[in-house]
Amino acid sequence: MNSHFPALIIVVPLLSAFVIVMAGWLNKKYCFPLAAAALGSSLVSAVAMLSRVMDSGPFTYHLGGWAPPWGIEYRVDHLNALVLVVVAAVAFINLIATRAIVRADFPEKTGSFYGLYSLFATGLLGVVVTGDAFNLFVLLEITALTGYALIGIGKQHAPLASLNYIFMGTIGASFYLLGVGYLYLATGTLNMADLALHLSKISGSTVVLAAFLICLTGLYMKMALFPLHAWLPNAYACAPSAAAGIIAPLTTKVMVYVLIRITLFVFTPAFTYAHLPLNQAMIWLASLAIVMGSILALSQKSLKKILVYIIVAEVGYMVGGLWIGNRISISGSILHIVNDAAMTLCVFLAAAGLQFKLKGDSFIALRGSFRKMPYTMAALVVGGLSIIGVPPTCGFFSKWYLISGALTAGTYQFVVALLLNSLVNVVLFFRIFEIGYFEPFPGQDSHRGQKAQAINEAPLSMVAMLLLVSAGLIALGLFSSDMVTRIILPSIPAGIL
Amino acid sequence: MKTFGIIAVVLCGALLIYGTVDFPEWGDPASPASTYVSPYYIEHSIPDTSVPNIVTAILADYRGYDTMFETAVVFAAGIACIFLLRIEKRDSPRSRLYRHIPTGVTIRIEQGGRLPEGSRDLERIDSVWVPYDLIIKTGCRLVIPFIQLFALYVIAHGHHSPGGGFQGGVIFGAAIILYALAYDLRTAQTHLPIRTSVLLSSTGVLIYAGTGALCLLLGANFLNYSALAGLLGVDPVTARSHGILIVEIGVALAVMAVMVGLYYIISSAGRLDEGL
Amino acid sequence: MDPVIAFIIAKYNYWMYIILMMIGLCGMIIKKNLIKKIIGMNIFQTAIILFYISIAAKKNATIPIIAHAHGDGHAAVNAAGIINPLPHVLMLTAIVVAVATLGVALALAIKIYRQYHTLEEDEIISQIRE
Amino acid sequence: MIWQLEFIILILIIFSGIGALMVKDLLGAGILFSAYSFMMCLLWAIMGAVDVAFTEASVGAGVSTVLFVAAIFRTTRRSKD
Repeated sequence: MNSHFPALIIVVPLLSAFVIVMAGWLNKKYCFPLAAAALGSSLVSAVAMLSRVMDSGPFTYHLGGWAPPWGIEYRVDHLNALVLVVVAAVAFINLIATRAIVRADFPEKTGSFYGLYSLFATGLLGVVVTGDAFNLFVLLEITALTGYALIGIGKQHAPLASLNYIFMGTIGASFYLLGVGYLYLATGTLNMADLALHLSKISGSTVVLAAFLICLTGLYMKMALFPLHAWLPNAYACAPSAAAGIIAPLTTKVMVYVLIRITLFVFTPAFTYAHLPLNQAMIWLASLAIVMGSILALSQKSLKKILVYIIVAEVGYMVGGLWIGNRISISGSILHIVNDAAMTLCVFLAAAGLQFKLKGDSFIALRGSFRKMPYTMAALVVGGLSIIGVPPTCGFFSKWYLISGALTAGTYQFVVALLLNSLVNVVLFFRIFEIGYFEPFPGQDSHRGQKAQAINEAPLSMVAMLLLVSAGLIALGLFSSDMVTRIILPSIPAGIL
Repeated sequence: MKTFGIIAVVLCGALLIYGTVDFPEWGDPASPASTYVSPYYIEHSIPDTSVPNIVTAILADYRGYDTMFETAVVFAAGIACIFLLRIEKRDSPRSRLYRHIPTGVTIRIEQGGRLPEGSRDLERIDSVWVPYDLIIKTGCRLVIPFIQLFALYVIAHGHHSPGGGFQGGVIFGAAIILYALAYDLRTAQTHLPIRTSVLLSSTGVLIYAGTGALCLLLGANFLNYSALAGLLGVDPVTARSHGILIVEIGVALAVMAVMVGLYYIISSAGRLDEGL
Repeated sequence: MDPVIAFIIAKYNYWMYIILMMIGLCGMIIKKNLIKKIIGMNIFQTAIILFYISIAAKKNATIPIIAHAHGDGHAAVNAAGIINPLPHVLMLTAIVVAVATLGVALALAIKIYRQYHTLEEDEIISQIRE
Repeated sequence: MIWQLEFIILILIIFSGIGALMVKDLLGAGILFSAYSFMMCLLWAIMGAVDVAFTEASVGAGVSTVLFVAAIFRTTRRSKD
């Protein structure tokens, strides 16, 4: 059975999504267990595939029994096995953690919610594991469509934010489809490995360059790189916290993975790094994204808005690491995909817990939250330190690889942007810790004679998952060196110096 | 803002037109697109799947995985609209409007009073401006069975002529929407309530993914219909053709149910009481 | 005929999709009404479908259905005489995706109208600012 | 491909596309958009893509027009631009 894992990791959550929606209409209490079982089995098959790739190298799976250029093929190598485990783990942990919130927010729509949730996770897993360019577009559409619905159900102006997300997301996906059309026009095939073969022969023609630029604009729009990021802040801030827990950590990271897959594995590194002015422009764009992301985050008044602008800055890290082009910086950006997904999950779960218990996450509501919710704020501290980049946590190590890669390549504006962003993150997070710890609880005007506050902690499943994730941040940090040597370095193609 | 938008778009258009410099000649048979992968499909679609319509062969067999996710996209759209717009709470029983057919007088009954449903010459209407449309109602009653028959033909005949699961499913859904337009949403809901349409769409997509999983259980790769040969008792090539037919029926069921569900939800803005 | 005319005749079909794409993109950027933006989005998507279909087109070739009576021998099929079927399959997917996105966008437009009682983007933004 | 026929249909497509965006009344825009979809279906039928034309006719011109009119019925018909 283990030879069928690439199909099982997608088919089990897909089938479970349909059964969950049926259960939603027939008998509501089966929805959560079905979703948990399906995503759990995806996590198990992802880990099994990673271990198989680590000891016996990449392997392929032919869908429908047809050989690659004619049928659709799954190619599992070091890069996407690692990202598969991250996606499956984040989806599973967020599902378990936000159970109480879903029951509180959508009492009668849990069936549809969990159906859309597992379809979203299926779409992401499919995007990561597929080896066919057009199949990636269809899976992107599933992820996008379920994402629009999950975001559109939120409060205040969530429908307007979701409609703007639809417009930008459709333009991005259509540009990617146009890019694949140009590639098909130039080579006649859709399989990624086959495309790489044929593109190296005709890399001179303007069709390939046009396809490259169109694919890039489409992917930049989907991952909300700075000038095209207008839809992300409202969409993630207004999304219901249960949905934001999976959308925020994963969508942009998976889109960065797709960018790495397209630039390094379809357009081989020889073509991608051949155009010097393009690389410099992209590195300046990424540094601009980091700086603007952190500046915009400074002016926000609520925790979730700050976290959302930090995501915009983090996208700049990964894109910059890719375009610097040496092995250290690319392994830094791949490691940052893993670390950033974990960090964003930790802080978004903490924000969800705070919003669930304190009925709001603006600075006024957060006053005195250390006393009321010690464990959630402790997890927020660990997540904040990791985003700032303090050594024991994983955020430091991916920044370390990115900075050393930038120094060897001599792109100093990227280093300056990274350091400036770390300082701004320090200001952002310590302002929240200071409000949470020192500000007096509204009912209590003086420090003396405080009676013990009733600890009104988030539900147990959420606190357990929060502590697990924050422990995971530190574990990721400690094991990051041998994760890089054993998984990430062999995943980088040969053509990079 | 307006001029900046136009300039940006025109610039992007000029760039794209410049990009078409190296395109192959339009429609020339030696272009890479028509000489690399597609000749295999054209030459091998009959020996492999005995399906003359090559597009259906590729759609459901060679690249059947794409189509499964496409049906999942349609299913996700249906669930998303129901998730976004559905209003559960039963608001207070509002006034009801009846029209006395012989005289054309409309009667409004307040506070949930009810008339015996069976009366022949009193007809319930949604709002005052609803015209008395006997011609439309009887006309649609005559046409709808034939539309549904044509839809079944399109689904079944997808192997030999243009058509297949999607087109047939949409036409079948359009027949039911026509019924909901001619009468009102309430009578259409008696025949196909929203609950049945969601369950039907789930079964349709489950048929598709289930056939694929069945091939997996029989040992072949996912969606490899030749594994069904033992089950169906035919040689692998016709097993592929039957596999394509089963999958098309699943797609048609899902698409029909989702289109009807979409119409119900959007035309009544989630309250499922008054449609177009 | 000088090369420019030959160039235009050879390539003018590819420029049709660019014109439609620009109309769609203009519609989305310039128009304030949300329903107009949705129409612009759909025009944008159908333009890309037109591009794929013009890749598939072949001069004097028949439609991708092999005419064969039941049970006779598999006549040799020459690939040059039949239109390339692969882009048609891809575009069936793209059309269905466009309708699915249209459905969700209209559902959100109704939700927005129920909340703000208008579909003009500038009126909605001024209501949010209050 | 009779290029004169194709040329006429292309002109009609561009005019109905621009018309659907320019006209003020949303119901008119919906109907013009349905005409645009139908013209697109004709163009694809001429270019030999019969399956795609069938789908566009039934899905594009058919159901999306019904959804458009239903959505406009539930929101407003007037638009400022």
